[in-house]
Parts: sequence; C-alpha cells; structure tokens
Amino acid sequence: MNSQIIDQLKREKILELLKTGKRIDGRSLDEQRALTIETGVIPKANGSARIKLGNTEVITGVKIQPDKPFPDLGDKGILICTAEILPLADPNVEPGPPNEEVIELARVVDRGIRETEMIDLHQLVLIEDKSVIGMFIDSSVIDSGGNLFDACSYASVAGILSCTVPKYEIKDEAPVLVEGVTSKPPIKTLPVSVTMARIGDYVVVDPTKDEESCMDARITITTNSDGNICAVQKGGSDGFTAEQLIQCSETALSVGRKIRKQFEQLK
Amino acid sequence: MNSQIIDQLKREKILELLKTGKRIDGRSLDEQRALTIETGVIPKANGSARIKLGNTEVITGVKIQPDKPFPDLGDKGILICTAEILPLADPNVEPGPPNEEVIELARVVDRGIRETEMIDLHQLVLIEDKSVIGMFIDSSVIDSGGNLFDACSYASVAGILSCTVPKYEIKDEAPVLVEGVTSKPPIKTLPVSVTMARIGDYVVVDPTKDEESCMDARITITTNSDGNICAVQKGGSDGFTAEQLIQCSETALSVGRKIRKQFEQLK
Amino acid sequence: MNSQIIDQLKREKILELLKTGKRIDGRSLDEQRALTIETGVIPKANGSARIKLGNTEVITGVKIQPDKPFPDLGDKGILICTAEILPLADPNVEPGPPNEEVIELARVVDRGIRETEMIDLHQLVLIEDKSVIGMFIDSSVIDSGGNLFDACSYASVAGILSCTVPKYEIKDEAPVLVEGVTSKPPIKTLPVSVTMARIGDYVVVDPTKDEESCMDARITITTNSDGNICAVQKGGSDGFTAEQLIQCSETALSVGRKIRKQFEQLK
Amino acid sequence: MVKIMTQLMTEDGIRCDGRRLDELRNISIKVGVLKNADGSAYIEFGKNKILAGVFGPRDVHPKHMANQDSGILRCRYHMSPFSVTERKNPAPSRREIEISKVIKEALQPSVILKDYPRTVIDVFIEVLQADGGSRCAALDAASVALADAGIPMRDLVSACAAGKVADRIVLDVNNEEDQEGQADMPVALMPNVGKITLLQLDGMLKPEEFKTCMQTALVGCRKVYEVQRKALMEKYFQTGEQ
Amino acid sequence: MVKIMTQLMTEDGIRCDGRRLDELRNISIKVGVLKNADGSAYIEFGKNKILAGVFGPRDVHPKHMANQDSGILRCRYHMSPFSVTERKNPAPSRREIEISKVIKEALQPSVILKDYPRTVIDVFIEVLQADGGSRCAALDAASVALADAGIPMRDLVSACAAGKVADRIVLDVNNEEDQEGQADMPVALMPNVGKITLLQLDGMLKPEEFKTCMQTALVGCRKVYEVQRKALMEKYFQTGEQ
Amino acid sequence: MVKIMTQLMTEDGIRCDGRRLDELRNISIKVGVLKNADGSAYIEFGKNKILAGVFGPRDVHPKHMANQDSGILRCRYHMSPFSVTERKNPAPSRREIEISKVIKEALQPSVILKDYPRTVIDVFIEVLQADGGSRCAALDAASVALADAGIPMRDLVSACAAGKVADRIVLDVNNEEDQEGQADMPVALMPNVGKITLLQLDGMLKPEEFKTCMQTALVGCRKVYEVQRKALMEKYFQTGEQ
Repeated sequence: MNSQIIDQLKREKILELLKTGKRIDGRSLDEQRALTIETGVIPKANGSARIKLGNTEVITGVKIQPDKPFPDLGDKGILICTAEILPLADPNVEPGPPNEEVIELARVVDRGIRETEMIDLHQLVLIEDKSVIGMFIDSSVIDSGGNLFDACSYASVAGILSCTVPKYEIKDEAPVLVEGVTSKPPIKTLPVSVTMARIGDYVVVDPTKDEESCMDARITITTNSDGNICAVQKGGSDGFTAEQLIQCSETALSVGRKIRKQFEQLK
Repeated sequence: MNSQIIDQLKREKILELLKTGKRIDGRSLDEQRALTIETGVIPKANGSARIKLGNTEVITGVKIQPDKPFPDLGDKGILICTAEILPLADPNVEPGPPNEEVIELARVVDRGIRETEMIDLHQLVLIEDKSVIGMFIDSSVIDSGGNLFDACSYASVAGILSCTVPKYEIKDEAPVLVEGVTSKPPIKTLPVSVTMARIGDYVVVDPTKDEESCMDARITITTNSDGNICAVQKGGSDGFTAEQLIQCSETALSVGRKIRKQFEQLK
Repeated sequence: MNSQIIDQLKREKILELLKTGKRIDGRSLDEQRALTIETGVIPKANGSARIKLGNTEVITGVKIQPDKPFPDLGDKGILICTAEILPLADPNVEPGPPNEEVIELARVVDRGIRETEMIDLHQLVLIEDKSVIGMFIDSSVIDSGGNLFDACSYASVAGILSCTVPKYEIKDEAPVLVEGVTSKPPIKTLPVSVTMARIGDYVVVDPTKDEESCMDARITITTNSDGNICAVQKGGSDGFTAEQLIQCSETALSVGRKIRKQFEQLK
Repeated sequence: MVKIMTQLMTEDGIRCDGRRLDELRNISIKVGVLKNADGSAYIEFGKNKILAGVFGPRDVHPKHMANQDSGILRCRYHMSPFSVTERKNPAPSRREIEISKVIKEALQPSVILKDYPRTVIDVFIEVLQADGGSRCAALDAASVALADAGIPMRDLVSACAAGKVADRIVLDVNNEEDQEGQADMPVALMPNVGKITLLQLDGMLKPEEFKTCMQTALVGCRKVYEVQRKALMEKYFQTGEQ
Repeated sequence: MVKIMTQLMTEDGIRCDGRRLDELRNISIKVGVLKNADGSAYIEFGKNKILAGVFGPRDVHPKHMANQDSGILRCRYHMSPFSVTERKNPAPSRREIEISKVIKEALQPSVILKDYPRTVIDVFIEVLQADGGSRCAALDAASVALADAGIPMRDLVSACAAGKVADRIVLDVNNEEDQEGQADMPVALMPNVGKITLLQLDGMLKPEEFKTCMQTALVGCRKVYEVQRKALMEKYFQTGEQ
Repeated sequence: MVKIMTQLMTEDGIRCDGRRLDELRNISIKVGVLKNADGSAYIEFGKNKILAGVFGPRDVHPKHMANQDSGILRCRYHMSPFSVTERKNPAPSRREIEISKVIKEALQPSVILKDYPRTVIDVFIEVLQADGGSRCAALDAASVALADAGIPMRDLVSACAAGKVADRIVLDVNNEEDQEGQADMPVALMPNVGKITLLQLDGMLKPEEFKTCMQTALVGCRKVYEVQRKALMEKYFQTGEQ
C-alpha cells in the first residue's frame, strides 16, 4: 500500500518533468543509459560477458557442448538462452522456481536472438539427425536497476560474440573433443533489443526501475543488422496507440544502430 | 462454515423427498440423468467425444502414437486414461498439480477400462518387447455437475469407440506411419461405470452435485458386456451394509445395460 | 516460544548435571547408548537391518540391481545411501520433500561410507563404461530419539554387511540374473560414525533428543578399521575450539573401536 | 526425416487454405456455454476450438495476494493434452505461462478493476484444439466471457494476427503459415478506445512491412469485434435472457 | 522375456502357498511399538511388514485446513524404497496417494471426530515389505494404532481381501494370486457396527461370484478382528499398562 | 575414457599450480559491489569468482517462520549454470542445499541475532566460477557482506581448506588437488573469538595428520582474515564512506 502511494508520487514527479522534455536522471526521452561491456569474465565458460546498463548489471556465460538435436530439427544445432534474476540483485526477488515475469524475460531474450537468426544453426550440426553442437547462453541479473530485457539481451549477444567454439570429431558415431582447436561461432547478424516505456503520453527509451514502477505499458523491439524488425513483445497493464508503436519501431532502429556499433567492436 | 449449514439444510430437504421416493430433480432413485454423446469433436485427435450427463460435461481426446512398451509387458500395447477437472468447470477447483480427488478420479476411470479388458492390448504390439502402439485417453471435465466418475468413463469409452488407429510399418526397427491407412481399435467389450450415492438409508444412482455434497458414501461399479463386475471403488466418509452393496451391484448391471445400448450405436 | 522456554530449562538442568560429570540418563560423557542390531529383517531386500540406539530406531534396506555407471566413472559400481525421517518417527516431521536437515543427514551418512571406501566399487563392474552393479542403501528413521547421524550410519553398515549380492552374466551386452548364485559384497573396511554434541563447555558422545535440543554445536566423525579419520561434519549454530575438536577426533577413534566390534560379529 | 514443403501461396495470392490475403478464417462464438462459470464463451477460429470461463469478482486466496485499492486479474491459458499433433504433457509449459501473462496484460486495460478492491477475477482458458493464432482466439473468447460475467468493462478486446508469407503481408496466419512463413504478429485492440493491448512479433519484417502488417492486423481485429458483438447480442437480446 | 507361470492351485483346492481356499495367511500384530507416536502398531500379514503411527488430536497446520465443527483425519500410506522387488522411488506415487485416500475414508466412520473441532488426527503408514493385500494389512494396523492412541472410536476397522484364482473364490489373496489371478477384492468392515467402509475390485466376477467373494472377505475381516482385539488386550490388560 | 593424470606434486614439494605446501592462492575481495543489496562483496579466490549479497534485518515471509525472541539467518549458496565444466542445471542440487546449511551454521555464531526479533537476515551467495574450496571462498565473501550491511557481529568468519596431496599436508586445496588428492578439509574460524564454526572432511587422514591438517587450515584462515579486514578498511576508511 505504502509503496503504491510512493509509486503514485513518483509518477507525478516523473510526468511533470516529462512535460518539459526531461527525465529524472537528466536523459532525453530517446536516450539510453551508458552501456559498458566486458567479455571473458568467466574463463571456464566458452564465452562470457558482464555488462552494465546504468544501474543494471548482468553476467552471461556461454557453455558449448555436443547434444542430440530436437526431433524434427535434425539439421540444426541447439541454441538456448535463459535468464534469471538472482535474489541478491533485488530485495523483492525470492529464491525458488521462476515466476511468470522471469519466464517472460528469458523467452523474450531467447526470441530476440533466435528470430534475428544471429547464429547460423545449420553450421552447428555434427551428424545430421544424430549429433549437434548445443549453445547454452545463461544470463544472471546481479543488480536490478530497470530494463532487464535489454540488459540480458546485450549480455547474451556479447557473450556469444566472445565465444570460442571447440572442435569435435566424430568417432564411432560419438563426438570427441579435439583439444586446442577452436573457431568463432557462425554469426550472421547482430540483434539489438530496445525497450521503451509509456508513461502517460510520453514514451521513454531504456526505462529505469523508477520509471518502470509507474509506467503504463512497455514494448521491446529487436532489430537486426539489416534494419529488419524481428521480434516484438508488448508488456504492462495498459496499451499503446498504433502511432506510438510505429514511432517505437523507428526509435528501436535508430537507438539500435548505436548499440550495434558497440557490438561491432567485440567481433 | 456457512456452506456446512447449507449442506445440512440440503440434506434434510433431500432426505425428506427420498422418504416419498422422489429426488430434487424429479428422477426415481435408480434413474440416470440424460446422457448425450457427440464424437469427433476434436478432429486433430485420433478419437474424441463430448458428453453431457445432466449438468456435467466432459471432453475426451484420444492420441495414438508409437511408444516403447513397459518393462515386463513387452507383449502389450500401452493404454493410459487420465482425467482432470478444468478450473473453468468448478468455482472450487484451483489450477495446479492434481489433488487426491482428481488422482482417484483418473485412476478409477482408468481401471474401469483396463479391468474390463475393453481393448485387446496384444493387438497393439508392433515388435514384441521393443515397439508398441500407445493410446492416451485424456478427459477434461469442463462443467462439473456431479458424478464425474461416470461422466469421465463414458467420455473415455465414447472417445475410444470413435477412434481410427493409424497404421505403422517397421523400418530399421523403428515404426513409420503409413499415410492414409487406418483401422478401428480392437474392442473386446463395452465397460459401463455406474456410480451410486448413499444418503441416509437411500441409495441413488448418478448423484448430482447437490446430492454428492450431502451423501454419506459412494460406490462406483463397472461392468462389461458379458454382465461381469470388473471394477469397484467405494468412496466417501461412511460405509455401506453388505445388502446395500449387493443391491448396488444389481443396479449397476441393469442401469449399465441402458448406457451400453447408447455405446453400441457408436460402434 | 513455550518450547524455547522448556529447552532453556532443560539446558540448565543438563548443564548442572554435566558439572558433576553426569548426564540425565546416567551415562558418562563419552559413553554411547546401547546399540542393538538385527539383520535380515526385510527378506525381500538383498540386505537389511533394524537397529536401536537408545530410543532411536532405524530400518535400512539394501537393493542391488544392474545399472549404467555414472559418466566418467565407468570403472566403478554405484553406491547410493539415502536417509529419511518417517513422519511416524517424530511429531515434528511433516510429510513432503526432504528439507535441509534430512538432506544433510543423508549426505553425511553417504559420505561416511563412501570416503572410508567400505566397498570396493571396482569389483562391482560388469562391463567397463557400460554396465555395473548398483547398491541402493535406503535408511528410514522409524523412531527419533536423537543422534540420527550415527543411527542411520550403523543401520546402513549393518545392512551392507548382511547383503548377498546376486550374480549377473552378460548376454548380448545386457546383464542377466543368474538364479541361485550369490556372494558377499566386497568389503574393505568398517566405517564407524561417532557424533558428539557440545553443551556449554562439555562435549558428550551420542546425544539424546533432549541433549540435541539444547546443544551449541555438533560434530560427526567417521573412522575406518585402520584408525584413519575419513569424514567429518560440523553442525549446529555455534562452534568448537581446536582443542575440543582434536579431543573429539580421539573420542571418535576410541568409541568407534567398540562399535566396530559389534560390526565384526555380523561379517 | 522427410519434410513435405507445402506451397504457401499461389502466384495470384491465394493461400494454402484457399483464402485471399486479407481474408479471415471462419469464426464463430457462443456465449454462456458453461453452467458453473460466472461467464463463459466458446470460440471456433479456423481450426482453433477454445473455451473461456470467468469467475469473480471473488475473494483472493491466498489473502496476501489481494490488493487493497483494486481488484486483480488472473489468467490461465492451458492446452489440452489432445489439442496438438503430439500429445502434450498436461503440466503448464513455459510457453503457456508466458501466453497467460500477455493475455492477462492484454485484457487488463479493458476491465474496470478499481471497483472491486481485495477481489480477484479469474479467467481460465482451455485450448481444446490448437491452430495458428490460438492466443488471439483465446483472447477473443476471454473478452466475451468477461462481458458475459457482467464485469464492468471499458471496451471489448479483439485480437487477430497478421504476418508475412511468401513475401506478402497476410491477415490471420494459419498453422502452416505460422510454421513455414516469414513472420507472425498477434495484435489485440480495444476497438472503441483505439488502444493496442497486445503486440508480439516473431519473424523478419522491413520497417514498412511492420507498419502494413500492424494495420492489416488491426483491420482484422475490427472484423473480429463484429463477431464478438454479434455473439453477445444474440445471447442478451435475441434470446431474451437478462 | 521368459515368464515362469506358477500353478496357482492344485486340483483339490490347495493354493500356491499351501493354504486352503478359506485360509488366512499368518497374522501378528504388536501394539505400541513406537515411542514418539501417540499410538502405533506393527503388523506382519503374510509377507507384509507394516508400521502405523498416529499423532493427535493436535493443531492443524496450515490453519485454513482446520474444520470449526469437527476434527479432521489425514492419512499417508507410503512404501519404503526397499519394500518391493525393484527399488521404489521414495516420492509418493499416484497409487500411494489413492490408497491413502481410500484408507482414510475406510477409517473415518470408526473415528469420533466431532469431539475434537479444529484439530487433526494424523495416521502415518509405512510399508516396510509389501505382499498381496498390503492396503488391508495397513488398515488393520492403522485402526489398532488409532485405538492405541486413545482416540474415541465407534468400532475397529478390520480389513481383508478375497479374490478369484483358478476360477475359485479364495480368501486373502497373496502376491502371486494378485498378479496371476482373476480378481482381487479388498474389503474393510466395522465388525460390530456391520458397516463396510472399503470395497474395491480389480478383475472379473460374475454377479454370483461378486456376492460370494464379498461374503468370503467379510468372514476374513471377522477373523482379522479377533487378532486385532487380542493384540490390544495383550497390551492393555495382560501387561497391566494404563 | 582416457584420464590424463596430472602429477600433483614435485619431489621438492611444489604443487601442480606452482605453489608451496603452505601457500594460499591469490585472493582479492571487493566490498559493496552491488547497489540493491544492503551489503555485498565479491571475492576471487584462485579461480573461484563469487558474489555475496545480504538483505536485512527485514520482515520474515512467510510469517510463521519468524522467531519472537531472535532474528533468524537464512543462507542460499547457488552455482551459476556456467560456473562449472559441464553446464549445471539452475535448480538447486542436494549438494548446494547442504552447503547452504553448513555456511549458515558457520556464519551464525558471528551474527548478533538477538537484537532483531521477528526479522530475517538473508545471505545470498552466487558462485559465478567454481574452483576447489568454493564453500570457503563463499563464506569469506558472505562474512564481509554481512559486515558491509552493518549487521552487528562478534567477529568475522574466515574460511580456508587444507588437505592431503601426495601424502603431504597442504594449505588451500585447488580443483585438481581436490579431485585427485587424498583429503580435503574446509575450515572456518572466528579469528578473534577463536571458535571453529565449520569443519568438514572428505578423505583419509591418520590421527596425527588430522591435527596437522586442521592447524594448517587455521593458519590459512588467519591469512584470509587479513585480506577480509583490508578489504573492509579500504571501503570504510580510505574512501571515506560512512
């Protein structure tokens, strides 16, 4: 209850500022917070990244290991992105099986990377229908400061870009690791997720935790290097107008280009 | 609490009527509610039925797919009947894993069909000990108006009777679907489940939800086409006399014959 | 709360006695309760034992069956010790998945038998990397009177000592039981677990439930037939001094020798 | 594994099920089909067969989930084991949990929850047979079921997908188009208020296509709205009930 | 897979374990075998070895499960991992959950719950070694354990199965007869009240056989009752306790 | 399967990672690394990389777990899926649950819980990369995080393992030594109070070796203590905060 009153007061303050074109932390409406990316932070993983997006911090580790393909998908390797919010990241998170928020987070991050076709999964097949390479991209939010969707997506992309893929040979129908030989993963494009929040009549890019606590609705749009829109997820308890959404798609493309430049430097 | 008082008043009213040989809905004591059966309601399933028994409504779908046999049962196909009460069927049902009531419901429906040997499981073997046909008969209660045992049983039997079994050939020890060739399932007998409730000194057939809320004990008896008694389950927090139970077994046979005629028309 | 006051009073009483070198049940500080061992109590199991340690009572059954080895451990059979506290053993135990206490209990019992290398697991291999013998040693506490660690450990050891291992032959790469031929399990040493509780400045061996309810800390030390210390687990919400722990290790050896004599008679 | 590739579209824009680019599948909605639920609806949308039942406003259990200032909305989207080609495990999958959440958030703007503090409105959706666009069809049925339960609402919610198939934008993607096509975009609209309350996209669209696709879906939503409206009218005015 | 078919009965009606048609297996019951439980019993019934422990009446947790007007009875039937031929997973199976329910409902008529509103009586049953008829043997032990706990009761509950083996009705079906025989019918009786509180059947019986089978089981229940009674007498009168 | 046996020690007592018998791996601790937690620390201990975050004292949920006379301490030790060689299932294993318990009991004597009745202090530990001795490193970080959260404490808890490798007692067992060596003994010490709050052992030690091993570990704990102290000093005195 108390926190509802505080959220209400926050909202009034935030809206007042937005009317003058400003945000609490001084950003313009379509401005992201600073993104810093560090890779190779988990040397035991095949790829890893620790990213900060404002006060939000995420660590991603990538594990690569031979696996059986999914039935009916024998000509593709396996790619699975997960996300969890560690209980040390947020006073309101409780340990236990993932709730609907976390399941949505993980699935949206996964779809952004899957639907842009970032990785050429056909190149991860060892024996068709029998043995493929599996890539597990696990993201852990370690400090929760808003916009976990983009933060987990950026950490996952950076983790993948930092990967070295081990080589496997087939012996007696079973994959055997070839020591000391690695390659880069088969990257086709760079997905960039951009999340926006509507607060009243204003749409802001990369919302903070405070902005999220009083937003009306949320939209996450993932674009690829060719300027295509590949994945969208609307969230939150209210809606958008069609005009707002078209505007959001344009913002996602323009903001996305800046982030993509940061990714280019990791390649 | 409130509802306990209401159940008590209901019981008094129901008993008063029973003394004059009547039930609230005008039926005689050994009379079932009208049963309507519609098959083929889920065209994507191999068999399906939607049945109404008074205010109770159940949908059953049958899925048929190759499977591995159970260990030590390599000469038999697989038959599994399940049942669940959808939360939209009843204001008191909560989503979540099945509780003891639902587990009992599913197991009693399954045993009725299994113990009468409705299906000749030996005819569902593709390669002994290696590959068999599995039949999954899943029932969902969509409106709960009492006597779910019989309703789920009838829907399951009707679903099975409506089945077309796809043909599988063995190639390289693995079953492969033969498109466009189907057969009827190997039916040996028609099981009919009849549930009765004891309220005071009276035993009524096919209890409604109101009758169940104030019954003393319950008995479900399943018979087959040859007039054998094949499965029995007593429930409820009180008991029966031996005489009552013998009377119940006779009622189950006579009422069962009427229902079986409805099943015959589906063959 | 009430029970906290009672625990406090118990503690005062127990400490008062300890100052005079006595315990409530008349034992000296380094004296165990009487241990009685009965084997063969579950004839359908491959081995079994029912032990009483004071008021604590445990039944262990051993099941032996062919299994696949763990990956990377293809030259060893499988040994798994579990433990559970049945709800009939203790008014405070609730049915349900094991809590942290029970998980610790099971893992400490398992480690005591594993780390002493009681069983020569290499002798349980049928085909290296493919097929091995698995031994499942399941302990159920049926009456809880304190010191479940030692009680479950003794019951497990006695259960193993009472085992007859069936013979398996390999046919078509699969293990087949050879009827009527059995052998003793390949025993290398006899582990003995000794648990001590610190109450104030005193350390007592084999604590009762009352002593446990007011102890400061607990230590379980398992030794083998050669007088080695092989497994240790400290528990409880306070600590020990180094001197106390060294004293405990000596007590574990001396008390252990007496118990081991009881085990010797089972061989 | 042999995959038989269906041709998804003829050269003159006729789709694999015979529809034109901007044509909806057949839709029929029945209102008030369940006796126990406070409100209910059954929809057939192409091959989708979906039931929705609504209970509430009613007390919240467990109580600590209640909101002192407002009612809450809960939603469960569930698929029957027999609803899809391979038998589905009846336990809710992660996909079903996500869809439950987006449906809840798509319905929420339409429901006036402020009037019912400390209560819950439960929306239970059962997919008896699934086809492409099942989340939209589920939403359409759920919104009608909420209205049937007498819940005060700002508007109905009408949902329909559009997508990209054989390089062309099409309305109301079916199962084959969803699986073999290039993009699928489910959209939900409050037609009178003009708010989009659900928008998802899987696939690949150029910015211009994104706009066209959304507009196409919105046209579909408005068509669906007419079907919803007619179904409610039929129950409440033609049959004379309440 | 080679199955060795045991001959279940000789021509002159001697069963595979040497019993006559109407002969019970050996039964022994010990009362008060556990120190922590408020009441307890241990039964050996053929090769069944089963413990039952009772706690209560005591407070209900969680509280919302309590009944203001009456005590409640809970029952857990559980099989030890080593109780059957193949090691059993210790988590309760669906079969164990169903048996827990039918045992609870078989005991309930015998227990006077009205005297203890807002409380629970917990019956915990552990099958240490399972043989045919384990649910009946479990019931027999549980009823004695309830009496040992001093719970006010209308009667004991005495249970025993009958069945059909090699076309003949037999008393007290053992494991081989259960698996290879034609019918198994567990029955529980309150012997003085004359109420049947458990009746199940798996198999195939003609209507006449159904009657004979039930009567046969009831005769068995009365024999079991004598064993239960003697076991309680031994504890409470011969040893002079209480 | 081919196992490459590392030689764990040279004849003149140099270990596989180049350390001497009594030499710790590199340790670095950073205090206050998380913005949301009330207290936090990050430790690198050899190849271990571990985060600890502390919340509280705060209200207990569910309430019935609260203690009227004292605060309670909860602890969760969790390993990231990418922290070990084979990807780990994110659900907590039995091993992680046991380690959570022993860490909680190792920290408990250091925390003054009596001052905060009805509250909980939550310690959350995340192992980002695991090496030998991860439970000790986790404890070291957790104790610093508790101090950083301003929780009143009697002492820090400093933890370090010793073990037996190639027949010699060594300080601070690494991953290879843990897997191929003869014994691993994690120890936690409250250095000023002189209490040992964690002691475990897996392996095989003669009684004399047991003593030496424990003393070796205690020397290590005292060295770790200096690193913990310095890390806290750096945050609270050099940077001038608080």
